[in-house]
Amino acid sequence: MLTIESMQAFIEAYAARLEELCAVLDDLDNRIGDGDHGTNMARGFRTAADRTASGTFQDLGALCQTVAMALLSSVGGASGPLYATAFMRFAQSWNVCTHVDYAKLATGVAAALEGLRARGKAEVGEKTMIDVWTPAADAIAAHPDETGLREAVSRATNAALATRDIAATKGRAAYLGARSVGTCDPGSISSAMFFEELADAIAGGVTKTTWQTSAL
Amino acid sequence: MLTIESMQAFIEAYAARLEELCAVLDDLDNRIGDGDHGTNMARGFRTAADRTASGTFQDLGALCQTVAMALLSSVGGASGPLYATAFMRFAQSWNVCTHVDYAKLATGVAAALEGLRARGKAEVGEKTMIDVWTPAADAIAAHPDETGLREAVSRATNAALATRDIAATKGRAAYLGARSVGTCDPGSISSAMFFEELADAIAGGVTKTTWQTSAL
Amino acid sequence: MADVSIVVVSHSRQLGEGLVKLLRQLAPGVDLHQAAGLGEELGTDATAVAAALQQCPETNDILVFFDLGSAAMNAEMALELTPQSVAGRTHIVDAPLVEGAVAAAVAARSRLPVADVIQQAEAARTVPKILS
Amino acid sequence: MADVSIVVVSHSRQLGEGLVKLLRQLAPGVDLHQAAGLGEELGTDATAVAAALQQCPETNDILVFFDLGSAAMNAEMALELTPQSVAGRTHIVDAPLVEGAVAAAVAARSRLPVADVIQQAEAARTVPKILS
Ligand SMILES: Nc1ncnc2c1ncn2[C@@H]1O[C@H](COP(=O)(O)OP(=O)(O)O)[C@@H](O)[C@H]1O
Ligand SMILES: Nc1ncnc2c1ncn2[C@@H]1O[C@H](COP(=O)(O)OP(=O)(O)O)[C@@H](O)[C@H]1O
Ligand SMILES: [Mg+2]
Ligand SMILES: [Mg+2]
Ligand SMILES: [Mg+2]
Ligand SMILES: [Mg+2]
Repeated sequence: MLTIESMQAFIEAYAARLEELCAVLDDLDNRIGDGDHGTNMARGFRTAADRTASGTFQDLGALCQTVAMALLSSVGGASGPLYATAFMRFAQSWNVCTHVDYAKLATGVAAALEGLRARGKAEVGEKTMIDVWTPAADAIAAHPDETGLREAVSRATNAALATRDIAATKGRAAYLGARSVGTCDPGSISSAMFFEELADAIAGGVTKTTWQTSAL
Repeated sequence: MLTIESMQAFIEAYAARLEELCAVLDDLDNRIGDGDHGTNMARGFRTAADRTASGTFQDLGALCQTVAMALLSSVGGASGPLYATAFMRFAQSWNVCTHVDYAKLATGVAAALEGLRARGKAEVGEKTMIDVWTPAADAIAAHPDETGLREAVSRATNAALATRDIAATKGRAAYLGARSVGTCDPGSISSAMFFEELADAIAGGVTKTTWQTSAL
Repeated sequence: MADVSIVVVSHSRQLGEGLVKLLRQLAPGVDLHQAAGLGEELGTDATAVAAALQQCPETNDILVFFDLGSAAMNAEMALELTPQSVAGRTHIVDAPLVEGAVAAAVAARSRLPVADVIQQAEAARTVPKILS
Repeated sequence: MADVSIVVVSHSRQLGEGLVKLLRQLAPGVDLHQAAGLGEELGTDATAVAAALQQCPETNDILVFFDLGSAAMNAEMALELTPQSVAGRTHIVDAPLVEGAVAAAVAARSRLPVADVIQQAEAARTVPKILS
């Protein structure tokens, strides 16, 4: 169950994780982009965590909308409008909800994925976070329960690692084309972390991946 | 006869004239460009006049080269490399000369025109200073004497006024195309002034045109 | 005076400010704005773009020029943050930032219809910059 | 590291500096210079362009990107002010300033041959900036 409290805890945990792994994400982005993905995400989710921790919220809709607005004005890169769009879709899906069950979680994640696709115009296989959100959303939709959520985490992680072999056709890495092969997409790695922290906040007991630049 | 002294006097007189008519040239450029032609030219020739007044020069080549370098670093707009190119061609034509007679004047002006054409890639009829330099150079070449020089001034003035009816195809005014008709080309007006001051420095007794924005 | 406003969206505040000054010189009187940089950092901010759109006069059409793809994403996001009365008059233009904005500013200064202003900006893609 | 240097020529010092910072972020290690503005005024200066060209490492090819036609004239003038050993390695690129320089910087960072770097910059003219 996602509640206002567990959502706040999730945002804080994800912000802390991004701060911890900021350099890993920056390094990846440095190889195939402009080297700021970790900095962008850590700055954005720190802003969002502080704003959600200090606020009081009627429902998850209001909370997710606050996160979205915080990200928009503090991330700076492509990941800003993308993650903000995901949270806006959560906000629409969970409007007036103070509790989100697995069925509603599935609806929210599916809506977020739809939003990401509309925002970034990317399909699966273009070496973007869409490659991670798609299998994760599919897994939760197929099994809207704890098993489905854990499956989503594992598929997200594998999909993020699999972006290493893809030649980018969207985002800044597309400038490199085939030369982007051999490095994992930073936004896909931050998305895999997203699902790890989300599942941990909802179901607990998630073993977190030790992301290390050398292996990515 | 152009000497080092009369050349210095010409540069000073032209600088003073540009300062006096700076607003007229800015106004014209404001209508069909970016409004800086008077400011650019006055700043450039003031720099050139100060640098030539304070220097001592072996020959007209060295003097004209100094003018060219001063213009390059102080004009800022298209007229900078254009007038600088003209003075570089004067410098080449009058290298080792301390006196320039009408025949050499004709050679120098023809070389300057050639340089302007190569620099700006404009032909007659594109509403640029080429429209003024071309008939002026022709007049001096046809009659390399005082009559030819006075004829050059009169043709330059008429050609500058005639740019009013041309639709620009080169320079910033080309953005306006047909909408540039109805305003004289500022670089053509400054070029007509150039020939007035040059003829006055060489032959004296030139009646200067009263350029007024309203009539241009 | 003009009925087209121009909004410059860039990752760099300096770049955005410099471009607006360049445009101002060649198109005095045209309504110009920038939403550039994330404070002093490199980045764009959809809320800053939305604020710039809302500063444009109510009757103006608004053209948005941007540097990189992620700036376009934030511009599109900004359209969703602004009322339809503003978003409905706004066009994100697929043109080179500097060359497109310069062509648009000159056209806007001549008060050409917005479709022509956009067309001139888009045409900047194919206009040769070096003459021969 | 890189064997292509990039020189940005703009009428605006702010624009030139901002663009170079943007390029530096996405192409660390690439040799970047700007010759932008006439002091704090809007303008370009052939002697400043020539000085920038001469600051590039001796073995590098040099690509010049510029904003407007008169900047191109000053860049061509600068080639005449520099020794053939420098001018002979310099290419004034007919590409959109921001989009062309970004594409070139990324390609230069990958140490592509100079012809490929130029080709990528020129191709920026036709690459759609807004995806659909
Ligand atoms: N068009 C797109 N669609 C989906 N995701 C995208 C798109 N463009 C970029 N991304 C994601 O954004 C990440 C880069 O984010 P970030 O580095 O913060 O922004 P920027 O590229 O603007 O510097 C990429 O790794 C990729 O996963
Ligand atoms: N390609 C060109 N060939 C010849 N003359 C040109 C060309 N482009 C511009 N000019 C001249 O330069 C003048 C404009 O000078 P100026 O206003 O100082 O520069 P800018 O247009 O860069 O602001 C024009 O009036 C025109 O006479
Ligand atoms: Mg990045
Ligand atoms: Mg970035
Ligand atoms: Mg001008
Ligand atoms: Mg100018």
